[in-house]
Amino acid sequence: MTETITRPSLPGLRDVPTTGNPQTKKDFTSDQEVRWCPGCGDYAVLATVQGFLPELNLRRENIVFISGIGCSSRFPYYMNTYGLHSIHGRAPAIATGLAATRPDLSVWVVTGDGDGLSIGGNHLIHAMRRNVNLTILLFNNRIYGLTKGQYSPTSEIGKITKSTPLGSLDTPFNPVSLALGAEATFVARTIDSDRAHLTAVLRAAAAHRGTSFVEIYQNCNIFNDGAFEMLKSPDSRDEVLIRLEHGQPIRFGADLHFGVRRNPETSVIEVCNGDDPGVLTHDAHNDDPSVAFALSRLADPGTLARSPIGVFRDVDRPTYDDLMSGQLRDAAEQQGEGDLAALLAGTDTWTIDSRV
Amino acid sequence: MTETITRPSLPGLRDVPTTGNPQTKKDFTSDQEVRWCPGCGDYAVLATVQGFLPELNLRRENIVFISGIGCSSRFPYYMNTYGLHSIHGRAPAIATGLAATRPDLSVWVVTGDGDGLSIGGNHLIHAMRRNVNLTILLFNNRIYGLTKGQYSPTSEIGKITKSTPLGSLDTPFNPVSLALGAEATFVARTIDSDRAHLTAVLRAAAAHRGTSFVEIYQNCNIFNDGAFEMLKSPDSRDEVLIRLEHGQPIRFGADLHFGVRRNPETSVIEVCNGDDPGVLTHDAHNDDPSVAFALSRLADPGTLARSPIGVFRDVDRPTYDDLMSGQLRDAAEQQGEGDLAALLAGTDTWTIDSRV
Amino acid sequence: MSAKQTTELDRVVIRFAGDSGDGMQLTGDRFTSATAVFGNDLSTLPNFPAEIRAPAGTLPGVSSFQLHFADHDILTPGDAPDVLVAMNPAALKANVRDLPKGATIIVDTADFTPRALKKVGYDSNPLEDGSLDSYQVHGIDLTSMAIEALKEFGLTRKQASRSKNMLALGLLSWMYGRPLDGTIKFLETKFARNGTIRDANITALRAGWNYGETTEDFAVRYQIKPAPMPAGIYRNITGNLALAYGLIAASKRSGLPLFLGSYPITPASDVLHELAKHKRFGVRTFQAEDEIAGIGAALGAAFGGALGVTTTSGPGVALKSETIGLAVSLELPLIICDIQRGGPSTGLPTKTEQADLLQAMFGRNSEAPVPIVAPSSPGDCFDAALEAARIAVTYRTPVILLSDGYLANGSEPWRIPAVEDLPVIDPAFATETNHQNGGEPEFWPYLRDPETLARPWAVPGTPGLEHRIGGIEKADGSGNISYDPENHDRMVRLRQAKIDGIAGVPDLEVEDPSGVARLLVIGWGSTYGPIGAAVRRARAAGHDVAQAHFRHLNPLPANTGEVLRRYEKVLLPEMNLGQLALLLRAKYLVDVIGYNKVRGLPFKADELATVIKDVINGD
Amino acid sequence: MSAKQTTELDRVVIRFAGDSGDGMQLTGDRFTSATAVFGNDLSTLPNFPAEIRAPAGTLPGVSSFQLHFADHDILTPGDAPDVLVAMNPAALKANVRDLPKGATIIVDTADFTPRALKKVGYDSNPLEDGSLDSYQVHGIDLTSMAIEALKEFGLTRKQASRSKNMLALGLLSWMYGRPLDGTIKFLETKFARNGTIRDANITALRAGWNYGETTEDFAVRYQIKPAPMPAGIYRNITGNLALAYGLIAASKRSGLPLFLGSYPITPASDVLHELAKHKRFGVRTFQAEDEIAGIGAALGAAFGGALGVTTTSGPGVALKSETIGLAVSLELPLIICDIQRGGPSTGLPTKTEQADLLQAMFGRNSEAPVPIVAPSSPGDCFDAALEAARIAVTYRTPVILLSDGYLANGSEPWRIPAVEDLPVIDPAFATETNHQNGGEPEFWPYLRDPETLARPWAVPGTPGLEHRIGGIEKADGSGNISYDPENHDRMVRLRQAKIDGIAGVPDLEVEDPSGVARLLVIGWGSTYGPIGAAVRRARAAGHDVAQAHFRHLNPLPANTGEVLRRYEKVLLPEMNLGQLALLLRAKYLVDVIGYNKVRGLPFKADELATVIKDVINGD
Ligand SMILES: Cc1ncc(C[n+]2csc(CCOP(=O)(O)OP(=O)(O)O)c2C)c(N)n1
Ligand SMILES: Cc1ncc(C[n+]2csc(CCOP(=O)(O)OP(=O)(O)O)c2C)c(N)n1
Ligand code: SF4
Ligand code: SF4
Ligand SMILES: [Mg+2]
Ligand SMILES: [Mg+2]
Repeated sequence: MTETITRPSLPGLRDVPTTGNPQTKKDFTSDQEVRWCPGCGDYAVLATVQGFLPELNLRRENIVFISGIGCSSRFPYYMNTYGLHSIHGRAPAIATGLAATRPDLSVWVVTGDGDGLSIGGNHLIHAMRRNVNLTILLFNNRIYGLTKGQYSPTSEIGKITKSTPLGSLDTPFNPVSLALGAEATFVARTIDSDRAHLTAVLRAAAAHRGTSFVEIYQNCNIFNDGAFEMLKSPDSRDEVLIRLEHGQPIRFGADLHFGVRRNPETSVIEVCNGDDPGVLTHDAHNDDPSVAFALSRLADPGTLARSPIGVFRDVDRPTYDDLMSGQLRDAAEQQGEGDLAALLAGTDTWTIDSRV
Repeated sequence: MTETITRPSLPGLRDVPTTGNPQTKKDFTSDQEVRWCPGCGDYAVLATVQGFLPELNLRRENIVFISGIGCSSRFPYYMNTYGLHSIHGRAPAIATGLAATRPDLSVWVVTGDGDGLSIGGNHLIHAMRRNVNLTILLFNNRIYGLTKGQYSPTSEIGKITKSTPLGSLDTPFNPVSLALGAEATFVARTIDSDRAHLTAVLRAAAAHRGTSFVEIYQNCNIFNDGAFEMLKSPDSRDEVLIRLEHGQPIRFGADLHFGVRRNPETSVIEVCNGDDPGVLTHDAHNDDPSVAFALSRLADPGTLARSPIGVFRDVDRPTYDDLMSGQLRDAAEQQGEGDLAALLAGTDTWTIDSRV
Repeated sequence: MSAKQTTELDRVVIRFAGDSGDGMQLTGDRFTSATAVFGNDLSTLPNFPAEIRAPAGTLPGVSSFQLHFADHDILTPGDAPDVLVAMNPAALKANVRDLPKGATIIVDTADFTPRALKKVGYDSNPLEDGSLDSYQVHGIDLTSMAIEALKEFGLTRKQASRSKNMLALGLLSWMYGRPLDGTIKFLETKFARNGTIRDANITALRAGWNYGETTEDFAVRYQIKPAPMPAGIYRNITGNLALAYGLIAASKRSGLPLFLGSYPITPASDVLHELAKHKRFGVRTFQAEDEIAGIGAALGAAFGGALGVTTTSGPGVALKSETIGLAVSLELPLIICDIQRGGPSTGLPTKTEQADLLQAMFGRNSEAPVPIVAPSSPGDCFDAALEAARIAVTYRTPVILLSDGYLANGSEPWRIPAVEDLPVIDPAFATETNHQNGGEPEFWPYLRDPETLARPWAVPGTPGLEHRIGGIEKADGSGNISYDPENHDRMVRLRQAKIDGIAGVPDLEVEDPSGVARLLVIGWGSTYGPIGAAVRRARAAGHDVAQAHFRHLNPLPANTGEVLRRYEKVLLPEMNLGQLALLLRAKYLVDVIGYNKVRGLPFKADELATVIKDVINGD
Repeated sequence: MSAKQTTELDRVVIRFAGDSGDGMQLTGDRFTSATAVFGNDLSTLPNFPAEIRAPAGTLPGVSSFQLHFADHDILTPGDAPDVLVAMNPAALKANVRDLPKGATIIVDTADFTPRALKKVGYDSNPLEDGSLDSYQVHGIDLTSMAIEALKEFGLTRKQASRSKNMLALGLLSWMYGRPLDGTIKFLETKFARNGTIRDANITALRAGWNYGETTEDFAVRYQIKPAPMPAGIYRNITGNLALAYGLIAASKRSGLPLFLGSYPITPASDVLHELAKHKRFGVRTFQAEDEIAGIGAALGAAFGGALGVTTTSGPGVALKSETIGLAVSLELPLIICDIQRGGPSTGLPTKTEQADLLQAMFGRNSEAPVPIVAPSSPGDCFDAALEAARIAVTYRTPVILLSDGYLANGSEPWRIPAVEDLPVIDPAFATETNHQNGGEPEFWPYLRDPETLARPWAVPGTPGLEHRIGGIEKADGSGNISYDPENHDRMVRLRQAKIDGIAGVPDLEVEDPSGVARLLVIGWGSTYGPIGAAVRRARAAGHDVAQAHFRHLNPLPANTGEVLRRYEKVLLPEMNLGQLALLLRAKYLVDVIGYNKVRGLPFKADELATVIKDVINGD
């Protein structure tokens, strides 16, 4: 490897070697035949990720995709990088060990609403709390795809599925609210089919140092087709989708005739007229997650109408892996590299000479 | 049992039989010798719970305490009710099965910051999302007691413990924020040593139908002594403890010279003068958890200074167990009780007469 | 009545194969129930890809359904198909190698385009290059036929072509004289809300029949007489359905409400789906956040007096290990159903295997014995569920039921039992104190029944019996926490003795018609069919072979050692590397010979027949 | 030099017992290291209550530390104490039954109040009611003595009385001629920041010594000569410390950074605590949210080229089962340390047991073989860790190391190895492609080394070797997902063959001095000490006994079968219900006789000696 190694400027990738050679989508496409159902939203996400990565110009061998189990978790097989298709729900834990030991890698986690929020919920919230340097893509299709259509922790109440013939009973998680409640430093939401938006969110997520949590609304056209239709179809989306942009007033609707404000009396965040003087300006860098949390509550838990998308929160906090490396560095500097012989000997020794 | 069974008026206990006979603390004290360290905060909580239960006048045999593993989880042994000391982190799941099948029981979960937020975090957030009719008491001593003093998910950053000799690296969970992010319908916080406050919170928790989550600041005088000293000692507590009461303005400080308001510009919740016109009035019944969430962020994650205590949130939402019972009732009413013979026969049968 | 000639057969094996999207499972199911109603004995083997819907026309996307039916009782879905119905080139390519020479192939030619052929690695068209000369090939453009037949329904070509499976079903029904009415009734209810689709499918079905009737291409029809079976009312049933019904029956016969705590996983999910339908039976199904919560909730329900059940497959059992250990320590009734699949790890989720036996025996920390029951056929899953419940409730213990993917999805005719003939299970709840402490009556949760060594089961709500139990070692009798060394040793042995002493485990029955056999062939679980069929063939070939099959793996039947020692050679085929063999060798020091294949597929009778002969001839 | 007379002894067993709060573990540790430095051979057995600090003065609150030291090499902490130091009535009550007649009891009389006596169930004062007449009792008011001795330090009575353990230590040190300087150095560093406490403790320590010197009560001092041991530099070491050091050594000798993913659990937590101290060695310790995350993170680190380790005890292993299966399928190096404790379920957390062997062998879904190594003494935990790492790295496999509570907390003199004598472990990372696909170079992650059957380990960051692996069955060679039946069968057998073929497992060494023994006594893990001691006694009593001990449980030494068959009888004592016996009987069809006790305590040499004689005499 004569070629000189440069480092990208993005904080999230500070220690990951880049390559001088220009890259294309093809560089990130593996030789494995993609086996999702025709029409699955996963294809769009895969294409967008493969299309976005060249922009980072990272050495392919320094990128790792780790997934759990589920349709979405087949993702790593299709990326021409290092990859690990692990077991159900455990990807964040596995990725934590890898990221903590290999700062020179760009580690991505791919998970689903079942994999990440049902069986894997605990690993997910702990990864976010620790702020391990990972980018987590949660494919939320509001259903269990691989096991052929049971309801998931993000399915709307009353969902009729194989396992709930009379309708599901439990209130779904709002993944953004949950992440904010779990001390996440980067929280975003985007949509499989909106390539430009998805790319922009990936860009911000990759730039962020720490755990970047990205919820992706993804259509499962076999078991939950049209789950996000209202948010996607040209005739309705503008009225129900709230696009968040840092520093911009939060307005939506065809001609931005809606806005989001804080109700002066109840102090609850609510939708108002676009020209309301109280329209909020989005601050993704606010240290206090409360406003972001309030925004996350705008979405109707059933229909998802008035779902904000974009980056809810993006703040700096030391990462678990950087702090850990720091403790090792300091220890070595202050006490010197470990000396095995000295360690084994300890302080209380005695010598037996060759009698016997 | 000739004695007639009456039902208490509290929604949370609607279906639990009461007894005519007056009860005392002694009725709830088991014959087992209590084995916590002398001075442990757990003693105070035990005494308060035993002292409070008679007020509900429930039949003792219809009360069940279920715990995981930890010092706090020894709790059920000391209660003269039915009890289950299960395994580490699983109590909410076990209690869910019991509550879902036995609406006539008052089911209590006792857990710790390690049991409930580390290994058991996922079961905890899912129980709250489902809103199973349970009361969960989380004894938060910010340490692993039973295993002799490792840091826990609520320990402050930089905590020096056996497992973190150079200080812990991870940002602690704020249990109240986490619960609110997990769709909890009842969220409260109280303190082991404040008997009156603890009793009031228990009263509200028992009354609530659904999952009542109660964080109890509990002192571990062996491995984390004084963790809550600032919040307890008469000379400091008034200045750092924010007592929430529904319908009351949020003021604190010796002579209520502090208040809590929403900053008009940043719209962040912050501490202000007690006489500030913007001082918020606490609304625990607000459907939107955003304000409660904002209040939960006032506490300093390290010192816990400005910790609000009391009931953050208390809203009605159908419980998982009631909905499940409802589906069974409706099914039986609409299609009639199940007929096993008809079920086994199904629709496609044929008969073989006695040739052979 | 058709003018065509009719040939009589005693058995036929048909395999339907196509894209996951082609509805082959449905086609197979319908043909199966018509065949069942007709009165043949039968056995089926569905085979799906692990992907939900791999791209159309690819090999990984091929889904198939095999049916074996006969005029006599049969035990397996058949080794090799006599007839293959292939809906596209991939289906042909993926299945043709299983066909014996001379087999019949009915193939939809519509997709045999150069592109489609290349996609599956055919360089030339097998329908033309002579590579299929040794088979009887009927190439039919079923797709165009469907479109043609349905033109007046105003469907798109795509929609119309979807009915091609019904067309194929109609044709096969004609060939083997299967009545259509059952399927027509089925379509009427299934598409009740969409008249067009309903009628289109019925029309396609009839068109298929008529095509057989009229075309020159099919000269003969085949007749397979009904099979003589014990008198009774029959239905066709799969293992997972029988298991679900068995659990409901156990609930009814014990008077305990059924609570299922489960997390979806192949191939166990259908049990959850089925039980979720039967709320009117007071059945509660809880889709938990994970396997640990599933069994945890079931255990909590059991503490409250419910019949607690959890269903899963191997990876799920691994996750439940710790909680199973807790149930052993709490001594509460609990049923853990493990529908085994290919492993290790995620392995081959949609394939069958019986390699979880040792996990079931030992997959927990320390000494934590658990009874194990393994059904031997789809219908037997019903009885196995009742037996598991009997043991769990009578002995206050978790019980593991080991089914597998082959039993779960395979089906067979099932004689419907009379409810009153089903065993009654008595929960015998404790209602009174059972000990005196200086005059004071007390309840001791671990004061055992001297007979069964079972502890009393006192459920919350029972006045005066309030008690606390947990996973820490308990004092024999009082159940209070005890760190006493001798008590621990005693409790470990008591828990073991309770399981070892489970009553009602029937002796191993040996079938040794000639009475002079020197080889005993044994097995457990789903290998019953192939082993039985193989033994029959060996006997038909003039060999003396004895057979016995294990349904209880822990404890083992009392006469096991005696039976094993009675024979010169003992052969044990297993779909693992020799797990029951290990247990038998350890316990009885008998040199059991294992025959092991771990292919994710059931044994073939022929294969085993050969093995039996080899062992007899001592090579 | 004291005027008192000195008696020479060859061995002594002392037990210090008191409240959890009395610092008995510390007292024992200090006496131990003085004894070690003095050059005696020794063996220790701490014993703590499960509660952190049960109420003072209660039986559950009693904590004890037993030390056996001698002028010759010894193998166990001793069956029965010659001397009991009891700091209160509870400590006396809880331990007196273990004493042989004539034993010495040194007891702090301060707490012998009616209330305190009643609390532990003494109706009368044992110091007065004659119940201790058969012992030599020295009743001393150590508490007041401490207060008296420390009065000039201006401490409260409570504070001063805390030093009574140092007073007792001083007295015992005098009795057995143990130098004080080591302990004084220790106190100086320990209380460096608190001069008063430091000086108070040192004063108490000296006061104890002087008390022995001066009081009439103690007439004799005892002398135990240093034990002849192989030349070298020695230290005292516990099993958990040796394990931690072994892991660091393995990291150094392999050049792989050590990553520990762990969740605290008794008795394994100390390994996490120890490793957390050695960051300067590049050791990363991750306290995970649970056991599954602990092993998951270790596996992730291993994928990245670290030496991945997870430490736990039985319940934790149960939770890790599924991930261990994944590691088997991924074929990545991983070390799982199981410090066994009493079970099932939560069981007896602070007590020892060796009942996780079958869980280690079979506690996963499907066929998922894992090598198992079990250290046989505290010091051997160091070598066992290195051996586990060698196997894991060389064969790309998870390895389970089975220690237990007795080894973990017990200690013995340990000859410090020279670093350069430690084995070198070669990770042999893959750096080049290993396959050609039509001229195109490719990397096949499952193309095995024909010798070892190990697959190449290519870590992220290696250009050109990008690859994807997972838990689904993989094609032999390419590692791509494969549902092919024959491939699955082949892969299952390859994984098994790789483990069965692990090289470097030494043959079982049989010690049969007389050469004519007809009884072979075998064991595994921590029973080495008691079995060895028992065998010596039996031989001393004139019996011919052979002994062999297993350190590798999977695969077993190649000569195992031959060795077992060589003897008429084979006796296998285990602290379980016969787990290794089951494996040996199954594999070799040898009628191994098990002697099983599950008391949470190590065997006593005497007990085993009797069993050996009984077996020889054939009852
Ligand atoms: C331990 C374990 N439990 C259950 C399963 C079965 N399973 C595989 S994927 C899955 C859920 C898939 O849902 P999701 O995570 O939303 O992914 P999707 O298929 O929808 O993309 C389940 C329950 C498993 N493979 N392993
Ligand atoms: C599966 C399992 N893992 C780990 C342990 C060890 N363990 C017991 S309690 C505990 C944590 C206790 O902390 P917490 O829940 O805060 O309770 P506390 O003792 O502080 O009241 C741990 C790690 C266990 N018993 N079981
Ligand atoms: S089942 Fe749904 S999520 Fe899975 S591949 Fe098919 S369309 Fe996509
Ligand atoms: S260790 Fe701490 S939490 Fe546990 S009993 Fe003692 S004081 Fe209480
Ligand atoms: Mg999903
Ligand atoms: Mg705690």
